[in-house]
Amino acid sequence: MNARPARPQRTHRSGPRPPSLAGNLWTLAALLLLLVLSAGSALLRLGPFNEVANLGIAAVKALLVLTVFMRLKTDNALLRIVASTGFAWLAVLIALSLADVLTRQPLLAPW
Amino acid sequence: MSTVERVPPPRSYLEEGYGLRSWLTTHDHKRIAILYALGITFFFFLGGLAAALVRLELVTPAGDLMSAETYNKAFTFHGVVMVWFFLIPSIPATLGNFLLPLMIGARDVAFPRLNLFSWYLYVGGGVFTLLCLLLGGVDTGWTFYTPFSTLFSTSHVLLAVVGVFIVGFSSIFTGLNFIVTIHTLRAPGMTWFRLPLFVWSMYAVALVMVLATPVLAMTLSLIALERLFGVGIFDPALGGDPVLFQHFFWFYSHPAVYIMILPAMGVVSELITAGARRRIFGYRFMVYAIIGIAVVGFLVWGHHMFVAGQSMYASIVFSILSFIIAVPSAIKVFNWTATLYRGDIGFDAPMLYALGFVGLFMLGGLTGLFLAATALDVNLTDTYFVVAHFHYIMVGGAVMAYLGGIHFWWPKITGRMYSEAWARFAAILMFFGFNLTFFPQYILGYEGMPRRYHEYLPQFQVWNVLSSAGATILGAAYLLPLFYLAWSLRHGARAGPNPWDARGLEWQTASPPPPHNFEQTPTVTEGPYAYR
Amino acid sequence: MSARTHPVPEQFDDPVQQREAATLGMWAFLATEVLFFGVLFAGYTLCRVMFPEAFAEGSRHTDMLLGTIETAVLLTSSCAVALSVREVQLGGRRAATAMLALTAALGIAFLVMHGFEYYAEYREGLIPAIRYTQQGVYARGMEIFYCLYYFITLFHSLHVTVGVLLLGVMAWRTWHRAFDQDYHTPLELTALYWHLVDIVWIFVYPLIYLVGRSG
Amino acid sequence: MNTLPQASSFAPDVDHLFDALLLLCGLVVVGVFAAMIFFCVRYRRGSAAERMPARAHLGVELTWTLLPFVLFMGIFGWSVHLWIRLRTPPKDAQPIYVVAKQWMWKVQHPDGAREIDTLHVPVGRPIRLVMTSQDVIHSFYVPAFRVKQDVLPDRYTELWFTATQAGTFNLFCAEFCGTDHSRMHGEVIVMAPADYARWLQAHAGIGLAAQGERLFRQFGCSGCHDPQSGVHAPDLYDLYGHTVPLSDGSQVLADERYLQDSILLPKKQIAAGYAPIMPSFQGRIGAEDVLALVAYLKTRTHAAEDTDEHR
Repeated sequence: MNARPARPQRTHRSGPRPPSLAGNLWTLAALLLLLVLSAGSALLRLGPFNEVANLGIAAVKALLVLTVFMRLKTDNALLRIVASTGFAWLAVLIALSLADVLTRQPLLAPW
Repeated sequence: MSTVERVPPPRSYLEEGYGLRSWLTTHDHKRIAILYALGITFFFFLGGLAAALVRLELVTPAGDLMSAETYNKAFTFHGVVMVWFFLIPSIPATLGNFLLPLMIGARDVAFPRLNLFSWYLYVGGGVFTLLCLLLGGVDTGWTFYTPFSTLFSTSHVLLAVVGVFIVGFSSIFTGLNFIVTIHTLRAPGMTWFRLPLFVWSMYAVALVMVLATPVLAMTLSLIALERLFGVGIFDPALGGDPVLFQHFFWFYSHPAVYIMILPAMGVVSELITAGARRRIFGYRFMVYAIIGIAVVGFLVWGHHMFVAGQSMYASIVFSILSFIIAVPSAIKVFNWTATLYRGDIGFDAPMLYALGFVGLFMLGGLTGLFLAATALDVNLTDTYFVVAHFHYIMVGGAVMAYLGGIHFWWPKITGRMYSEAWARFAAILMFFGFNLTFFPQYILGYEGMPRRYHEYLPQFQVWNVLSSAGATILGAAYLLPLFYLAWSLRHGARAGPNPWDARGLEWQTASPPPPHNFEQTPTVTEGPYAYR
Repeated sequence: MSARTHPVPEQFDDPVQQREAATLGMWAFLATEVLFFGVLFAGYTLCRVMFPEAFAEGSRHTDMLLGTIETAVLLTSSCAVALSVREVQLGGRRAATAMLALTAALGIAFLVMHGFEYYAEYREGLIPAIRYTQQGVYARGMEIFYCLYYFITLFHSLHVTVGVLLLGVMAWRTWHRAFDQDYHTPLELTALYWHLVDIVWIFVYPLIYLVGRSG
Repeated sequence: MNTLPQASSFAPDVDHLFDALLLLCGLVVVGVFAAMIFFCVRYRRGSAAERMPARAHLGVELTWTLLPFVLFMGIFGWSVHLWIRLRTPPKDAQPIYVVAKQWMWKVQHPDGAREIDTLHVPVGRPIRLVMTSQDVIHSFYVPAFRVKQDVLPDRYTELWFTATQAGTFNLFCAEFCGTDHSRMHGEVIVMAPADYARWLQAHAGIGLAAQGERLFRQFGCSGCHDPQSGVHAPDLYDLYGHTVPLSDGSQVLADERYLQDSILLPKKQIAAGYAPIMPSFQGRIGAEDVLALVAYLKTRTHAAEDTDEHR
């Protein structure tokens, strides 16, 4: 073994402080409420807003899980960047390939 | 590889154990790098053999050497092996694995066991690919375009797809390891803007590997499922869209080109600064260029699909993004050239490789502009012009840089010097052999010879013969290092810790380094390339 | 091995650095997972743009009630695993183990319910290539919808299965005092993984079960 | 170095752009190579050149960042201008139908002439190829015209050009399509308009509509759709161009798309008052045959018979 740490040994309770019990439970309640809202709004005839509501609610739910359960709110900022990178890249994939499909002009047979 | 007679103060990593078991269960990033090097060399020559068959067939216009089917399998095998089993792992998995911890002053990568596991995945993927070859091969081209690969090809597409799928995980885990290592294990004082450009390029590559490879893996799984069950989202009989496959495939495979070329740029930055004994010109611009290429590289995939049935407007968007990505590439070439200014330039073999790289990369990069221009691409795409273009980047660029890097760090890796005369000869031979092989292909493509042709019209023969002649020279030039490097392992002069008088952290430890890299964790006080 | 004597691997300076590396690695892995599933979602988006009515029709053939219950189950399990990490951090070994066991049980419940869904779809003839008996205008577009449905849900169920196994291991280790306030990184990583499985399902739910329900 | 004929109206324009870009790139290559060689010689190790440290200069960096950027944007603009022209066929372009299959090109002229692996076109007239594939992806590539377009299964893609010089030019398949990919080549024969007219007359086989009539019996369509038939199916006489009431209460105009869909996807739109009993012909009938059937149905109208436009 070669030279051990060059930095002074750090000791601490690792990880961010746990969120409160109430915080977790309230988040769960909010998630379940949003689920009911999502199911309910899907049954209403809202036209294109059905889609907006569905995906909007899903995004809010995902954000709740990310920030509270996965502790992005209190953990290292780098982790927030890493987490958003994955979603951002997915957005690029979807957006640019949609750019093709949406602007295609379908052709019919010539006669 | 015995250096028993020497009794160095610290035992080197090579002397940690000699049995096969000590290698196959090692967690040392340096040993894993050597394991990778062995696999990669094997696949390089295997893929090269396939290329040799292809070039031999193309000496005459008629398909007289082998059947069309065999020819198709030969170029497919060449593509699959060279892309996934040589080019993508080449620099990151060997030089990157070996040097990254050394360059940032770490004792190992962050997850040594995962690192070894990546190598086993690489081998596993290789086994499937070889199995595919032994059972008769695959004939879809390395791009696996649907619906040919899903509904029409009768060859062993599944095996090839599984092989590539597995090796994809190897590359994901390597990338993950690098990202975490660079973030968490830098030595004290090694700030982000003191990182050598090679480390920056590894960081960018890791980013691309982690974010792009899953897309390929999933797309290949979709192909496998569609082949197994006969339905799927690419199936035109259901109204599915084969162009969708091309979107997903190139979302990975275009950034994959940057997986191949970014590390090469990193290596060359090290080589040129050491050869010219100068600070890199415009360090920060070089860093921004690396990151810029890695990020914008994800936005240009559609330039492979200008004539594929993509909408006219989407093509325009992809075209402008492709022009934009040429800017950081240009910055890099200009900065390398400017680094030579007022240098103290020696022409050791690594420097020759690096200069060769800059020349070939520039020719390859500039011809990329022709392909980025939609109106020109219509004529040039799917012809030999494209073949020449990407070989200039991937073979002229990446392989030159890889070999240059191998030569540069050979004394560090093995503790021995190779024959300088032979090495210079090989570098020069390679440069000329390469140009003779691939420059004629630009002309062939411009004249309209489509790629992946087993037979061709007699009017194309002159250029094809020239190209095949060049390939012979190139093949010889690639074989040379195999011999003189192997020779050096036993008979080469012993190398000191820093034979090139270079400045990176990796040169501050013994050659070969001790198992945990440094006697004392170094503290960094200045930026990289502290030459002048 | 007791958490107190857990050695720091030699490449790390101290436990803090080790935890930083481990969580960063896990999050990077989760980013690749996002893109793994992302391809399927991208395929879904593009195909849905091409066949909007067929996708709505296909969605109406799914079991919305079961889907909603499954979502609720996964959300609850996500909360449970978050609480188990919290308990370990506060020193509550018994409660943490119970929470982990609950999470795993909810995961299994999810799989069972999904199994019932698959069976119902088999009987209805909605499984492309295996038993697909749909006729009519939207039959082809629906087949694409169902291809995607099976790719996404099977791949997700695979993740749930892996997650349940991991949770079982973690429950066992927690019970045997492998983790304490200072060292519980494996548990934390397992929880992160389980949350991602949950997030994927949060998006599956509206895209698979809720399309065209109002029409 | 250009031995490739410029045989279409695009060819000179594409070549101009190519040459301009070639010149630009050539200048860059010569410049960088000259600088590299000059530095390598002057600052070789042991030379007596001055070696005061040179600092990176922001102005220099910005110059060689922005200058290429502006030049690239210029080339991009030029290229897009040409690209839009390449992709926008004029309204009066003559359509010709191309079906690709492993490994041949089947060409169908509107008035019935059919050919395989050759395409006859007149000089000076815009031609619009409407292409589809029966199996895998192919690519229609005529180097002398500087045009190329992938041909996809179950979808139509188009390509247009105006040939400017008579002669015979190579036609290649440029997208790898299987074993005999390299043998899937043909010829485009460009003829003077008068010669072309003569050629057409000599080769005008039976017209599409006549083929359609034959197929109408061959596929058993007449078994149900003839007025004398015992099956309760719509009589197709005088269908084209009229509105059809559907079973869901809506109405649809019987255009080409409706006819084509009714053959391939009969259950998509059910005519009011009829049971959805017609089987789908998807996968049982080739793309060209659908066209022929549609062409035939279009002739079975009062209007068409009166003016006798059809053959």
